[in-house]
Amino acid sequence: MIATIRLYFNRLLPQLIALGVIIVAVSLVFPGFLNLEIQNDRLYGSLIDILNRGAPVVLLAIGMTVVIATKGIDLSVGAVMAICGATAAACITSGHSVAATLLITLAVGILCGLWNGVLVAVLDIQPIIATLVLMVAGRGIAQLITEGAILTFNDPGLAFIGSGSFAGLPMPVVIWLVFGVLIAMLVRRTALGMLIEAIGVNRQASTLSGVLTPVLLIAAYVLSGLCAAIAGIIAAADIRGADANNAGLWLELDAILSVVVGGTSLLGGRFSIAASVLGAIIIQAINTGILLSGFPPEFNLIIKAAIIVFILVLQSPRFRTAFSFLVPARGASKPSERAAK
Amino acid sequence: MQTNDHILQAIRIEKTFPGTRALDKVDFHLRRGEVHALLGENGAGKSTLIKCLTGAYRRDGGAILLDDAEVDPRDTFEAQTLGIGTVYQEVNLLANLTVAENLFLGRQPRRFGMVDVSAMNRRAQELLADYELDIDVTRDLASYSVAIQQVVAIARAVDLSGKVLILDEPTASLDAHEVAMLFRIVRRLKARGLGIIFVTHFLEQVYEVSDRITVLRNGQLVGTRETANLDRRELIAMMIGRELAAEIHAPRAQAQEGPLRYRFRNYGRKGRVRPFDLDVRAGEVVGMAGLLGSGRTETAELLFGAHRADSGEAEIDGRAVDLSSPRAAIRHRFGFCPEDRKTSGIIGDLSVRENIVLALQARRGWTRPIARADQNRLADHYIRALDIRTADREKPIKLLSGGNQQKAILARWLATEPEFLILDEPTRGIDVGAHAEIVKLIEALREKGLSLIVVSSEIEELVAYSTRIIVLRDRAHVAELDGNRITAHQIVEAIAATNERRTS
Amino acid sequence: MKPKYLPLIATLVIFLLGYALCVAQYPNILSTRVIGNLLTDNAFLGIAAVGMTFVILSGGIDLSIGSVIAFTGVFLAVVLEHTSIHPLVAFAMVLTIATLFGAAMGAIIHYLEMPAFIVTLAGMFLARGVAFVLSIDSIPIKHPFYATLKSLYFKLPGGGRITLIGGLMLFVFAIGIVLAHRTRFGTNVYALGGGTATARLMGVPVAATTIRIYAFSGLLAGLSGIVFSLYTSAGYSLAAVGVELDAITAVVIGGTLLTGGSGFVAGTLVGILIQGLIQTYITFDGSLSSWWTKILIGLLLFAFILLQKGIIYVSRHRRQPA
Amino acid sequence: TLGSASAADLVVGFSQIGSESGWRAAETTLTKQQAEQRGIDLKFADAQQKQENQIKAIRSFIAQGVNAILVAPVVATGWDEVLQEAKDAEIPVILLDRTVDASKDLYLTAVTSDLVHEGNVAGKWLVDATAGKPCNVVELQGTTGSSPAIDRKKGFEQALSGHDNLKIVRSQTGDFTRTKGKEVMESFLKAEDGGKNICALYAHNDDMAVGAIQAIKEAGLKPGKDILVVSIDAVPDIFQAMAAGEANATVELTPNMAGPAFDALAAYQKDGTAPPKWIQTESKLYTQADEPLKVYEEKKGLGY
Ligand SMILES: Nc1ncnc2c1ncn2[C@@H]1O[C@H](COP(=O)(O)OP(=O)(O)OP(=O)(O)O)[C@@H](O)[C@H]1O
Ligand SMILES: Nc1ncnc2c1ncn2[C@@H]1O[C@H](COP(=O)(O)OP(=O)(O)OP(=O)(O)O)[C@@H](O)[C@H]1O
Ligand SMILES: [Mg+2]
Ligand SMILES: [Mg+2]
Repeated sequence: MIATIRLYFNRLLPQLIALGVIIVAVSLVFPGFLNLEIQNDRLYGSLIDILNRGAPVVLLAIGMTVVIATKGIDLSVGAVMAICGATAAACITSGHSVAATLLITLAVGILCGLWNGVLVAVLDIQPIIATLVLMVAGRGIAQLITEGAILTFNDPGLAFIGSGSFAGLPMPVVIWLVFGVLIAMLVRRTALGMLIEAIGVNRQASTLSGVLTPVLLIAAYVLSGLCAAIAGIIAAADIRGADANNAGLWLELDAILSVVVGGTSLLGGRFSIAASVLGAIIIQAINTGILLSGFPPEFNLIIKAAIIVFILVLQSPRFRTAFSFLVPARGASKPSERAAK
Repeated sequence: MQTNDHILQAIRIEKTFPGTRALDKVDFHLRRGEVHALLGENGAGKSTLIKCLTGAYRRDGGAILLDDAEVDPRDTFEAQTLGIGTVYQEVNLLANLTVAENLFLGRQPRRFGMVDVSAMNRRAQELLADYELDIDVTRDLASYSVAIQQVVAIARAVDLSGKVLILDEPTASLDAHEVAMLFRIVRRLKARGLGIIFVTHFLEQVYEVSDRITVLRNGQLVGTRETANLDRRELIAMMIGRELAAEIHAPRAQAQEGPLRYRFRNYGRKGRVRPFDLDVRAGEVVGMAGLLGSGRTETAELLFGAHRADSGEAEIDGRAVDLSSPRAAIRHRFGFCPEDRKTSGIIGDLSVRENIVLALQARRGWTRPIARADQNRLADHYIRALDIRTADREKPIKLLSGGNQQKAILARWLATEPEFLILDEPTRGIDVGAHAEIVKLIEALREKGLSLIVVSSEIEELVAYSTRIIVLRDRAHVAELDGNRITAHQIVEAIAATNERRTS
Repeated sequence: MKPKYLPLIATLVIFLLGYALCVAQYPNILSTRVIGNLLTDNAFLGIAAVGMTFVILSGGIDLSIGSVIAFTGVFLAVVLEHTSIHPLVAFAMVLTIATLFGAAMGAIIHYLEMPAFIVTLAGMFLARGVAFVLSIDSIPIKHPFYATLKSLYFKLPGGGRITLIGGLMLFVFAIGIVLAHRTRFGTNVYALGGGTATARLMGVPVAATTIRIYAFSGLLAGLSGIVFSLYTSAGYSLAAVGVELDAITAVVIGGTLLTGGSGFVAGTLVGILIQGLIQTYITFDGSLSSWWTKILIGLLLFAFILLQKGIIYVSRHRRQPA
Repeated sequence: TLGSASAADLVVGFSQIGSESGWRAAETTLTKQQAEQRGIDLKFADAQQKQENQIKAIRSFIAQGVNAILVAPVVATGWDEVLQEAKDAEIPVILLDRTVDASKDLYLTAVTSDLVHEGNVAGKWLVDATAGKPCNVVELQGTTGSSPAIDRKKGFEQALSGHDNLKIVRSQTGDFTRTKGKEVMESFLKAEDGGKNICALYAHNDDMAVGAIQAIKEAGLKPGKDILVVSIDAVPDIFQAMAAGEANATVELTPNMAGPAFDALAAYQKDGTAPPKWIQTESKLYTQADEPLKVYEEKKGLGY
């Protein structure tokens, strides 16, 4: 058990170090960064902001991780977020209950995932192109629902999802924590994780071994659609309105970046949801740090690029072998230790 | 012979992988004009030694001398320019390039700075003519069978080798005819003064062409001997470190007739295999013999549902069944070891354990995971039972040597406790010891009442374990041999006879 | 005909079919003006897409090209506004920078063994970030040499023009085709796409080839930036957002596999033309709202991919029983 | 031929930037309405935020032989060539909403507001509202590099110059969106001592202001009182906020640019009267005193 935990910790160590470095760096520039206080029954502070603002990307990254593990990619998540936000707003303003709204919206997200999944698994279209279709058309669909305007709503129930709090934490944080743990359990406590990795590494061999490849592939995209739907609801609930034009714009890139910063290979196979979540938090920490630092906005992109390159270099296999005494290689505990347990 | 007759010398080569000492100060000397067999069990370090020699791996220690001058090829390109041509064990060519491009990659003939495609194609055609291969060299390599690809790889390596030719299991997917052709070429090069390193698990071939033999075991040099002075028994002892109890030539145990279980009627698929009838009893091993490209693999894939049959029906125990997908077949307790282990067998990045439990887990469904402890037990059991050489069960399978990968895949299917097992070239790339083990295993499975279909290019081996043999030719089942008619001679006759019938 | 030409032929057939359909509805589309526009308007995209084709053929991807185009434009505008450097010299400077930038990305990809997607994503942030720092305003370029360059065109009967940049695109495609199919470098690119490990074993200089591929893509992105600055006579740091996706789409519609190793530079040209045709059709129609425009583009993209799949599938199956 | 054409068979091409905001959607809606009212056949092309697409669209319009072209240019530069082509084809071009850096004889007229002036009006309001009291201002910029962001910043700073009591303490981009407006405002609040250091917010558009208002409320402060809120555009939602006392002022940018444009076009086609080169729309200031709910009702149906 302890060995398992240590293995897990080793896997996440590079991400934890990166996050730590960023937090220290930002708190040097902006001393109040680490302050936490209780206000209106909930924790309040920049660190909480990171967790809260990171919610959409964290959720997208969870779905994206699984899709990438199957050697796929889902470019449509941003657009699906927009569609689902618009659906939620349209439902609630046309008088549906919150529960019905949520159900309908999640169903729409699942439907979007299903579409992607069928394109990839059944029609055998390359994932990047298959999902590009929905990426382009999806935003149009979202705008069709809102007619290009921001569809505002005032339902406190739906807004609670975006700005309410539970057990001292903002709702979005609670949602992604719970959802993340659920999905991580789902893939690791069942055989799903291994089967998905098998498909990602060698689809043909997996099929020949009796793995239900098409169904699992579709399931991965459905999960991604579901994650995008939740992210879309949160984004809409947060501003009490569905902004079909901008919701989730370019977030697919952030989600992919999170997965990679989390150390999952874009070539499919081995994946870790916890690491991707950490990756998303790292990305958000960079964003929030930039906002707090007070630099002029023209520098935002350069700072972001520099930090990302730095983190990736830290993680690159070459660098890690060269400095293995600093950063333990991922998952490569010494064989002697393994044999001992 | 004098020492300065050495064309290539490797001195105290060392190579360590995480958890594995693959080469432990190995010495290797290759003379001018000799064929030097490099032998050893699966995972002994043969391929690693070769890769260190050609710069594909950076060695951790030791020196390489070519023509008595120290060389240090940093990559394979440098080795090529030094005159070392190599056929590597696993992947060796690029399937997405044309045959001609594969042959001349990196040294295409040029005119005015541009690649002279017609000249390249012409020269490719000429080059292959040496190998009695008359194929369209402008087509992608992928459109040709493994055997042809293998010949192309050999042709390329031979053409590149000014001084040294290295062949790492080049004959694994060749049949007797092609092997003979290869040996003619090897002898010609030898006469020209080249040094040739030859890795194989076929001992007959070793005795047929090699002058000297070097044996590795567990990354260490066991010794180098003149082939003529080393008898087979002694050689095997050198390789596996003990005497092999019985070699595979033991006579086949009398098969007891089980009940008829599997009936295929008019089973076939357009463009792949002509419809055939096939009955398989419990406790029976049906061998499939034929030349390369005769449709054996296609038959196996069809039976397993890897390709859907478009005519005919299948029955198990008298009941019609649907075998339209691997999953359907697995539900009926089928198992299938594919021929191309790299693309359809191993899941490279996953561990040996996961590769072994995969099919069983897939059959149970994702909701019923096999407990980790059970997985470990299963994996350990088969690692021991099949003697899979691996540092530990969590090692990614792609890091295992070729033969050990093959055994792990076999383990994957044995773990599902199949009743109908299809093995396509199960002994390809497997060392003598393991080879005997696998033959024994096939026997044991048959005795347990399993039905097996085994495709193999090794006729001796087929004779050893088959209770019946089906001969294929041009994607059709053309003959069936059983009982006393199962002899190497009869099989060769059958293949040849159909051959003649066709030509007449 | 060899099976590997099938996607290319399929794409071409689809394009011609689509063109015929458009002409049937709007005969004006057949005018030389529209054809000339198709070349001129897509010139910068086409040039960048040639680089992208090489990158994708090698199994990589380059997300930075849109940003490099923007950077190039801003750089040229700033240099030409604040100094008296001749545009040709400025071109040479910016092409050098873009090439080195690409080469640096290639080197990182190879030596640090990092995925191209991420390295070039960081490159995308960086190039646009530098553009922002140079100037956030859009800066007009008023140099007389620009006017001279723009006045060079070949007049077609019927009012259409083959402009300098349209011609340049065709020229770059020609170069790209020769490079891909008639040089050792080209074969090495395909070899990398077929599998890096195998290519390395076969003696392909993997490092040099990778670096050259991304340098080439950087060079063409720079050239595309020059073309874009000619096209708009300005430099603007927000220009060409998302061009990389358009380029990738063109490459893939053109029949190149994103997994690398299989495809044609010429296919990309057809891919570009198909995209241009979709746009032209939508403008000619002129009744679509913003959202229906997006939906229709998505659906047409889907239809093209399906058609391509269909044509390949049908013709494969026809050949089978032989 | 142009002169003789009656409005009924006029074909006008309209190259719109895209649909990046509610305001933009309203402009599109109003343009279509105006065209319909006048019986004009409007060819609409959405450029998805890309200048190259706008150029392509204009070229297509020329190839189709439309009678006039409306463009809402995404950026000021880079239009000379294509406008010249339109001129060569004798097609009048009217610029909507933003002007371009091109010779004035290349287009018929430009119907726009003055972006710098808008910022100026917002700044003036703040100067008056603070009446000399010291005040730290935070600014939510539009998309970095976009001309409204640059000009509205410039105008605002002009209005503030000379009033040393007003200081812009923080300025970040909120990309013109509500989400980013909220996120950036949250960090402003954290960075400025929980908002105690901030006395006013200036947002380059109303959407960011609406997002920021929520952030201010969630931080336990009262927008409109603890922190003054002034923004630009006058979209319906800001009037609701004003009615609730949560926003203080907004500067109107009318989405009806097409009306004046069509009028000018009609006059030009009838007897060749050349309109002035710049038809400036009014930049009207609305405050809580202007019956915000009534304005909201008026604006609600306009497609914002
Ligand atoms: N890249 C690698 N990383 C880690 N271990 C490796 C790697 N390549 C080979 N090994 C290990 O080195 C040992 C020697 O392998 P090698 O491939 O040289 O065996 P071989 O003699 O060629 O066997 P075979 O006959 O099966 O081909 C094996 O234990 C193998 O698991
Ligand atoms: N991927 C492929 N593309 C085209 N033709 C193929 C392909 N794979 C096999 N073939 C052809 O199909 C025929 C039958 O091949 P198959 O592999 O079934 O033969 P086999 O009898 O099993 O021989 P082998 O010893 O090579 O396995 C051969 O002529 C081969 O060239
Ligand atoms: Mg080997
Ligand atoms: Mg076979």
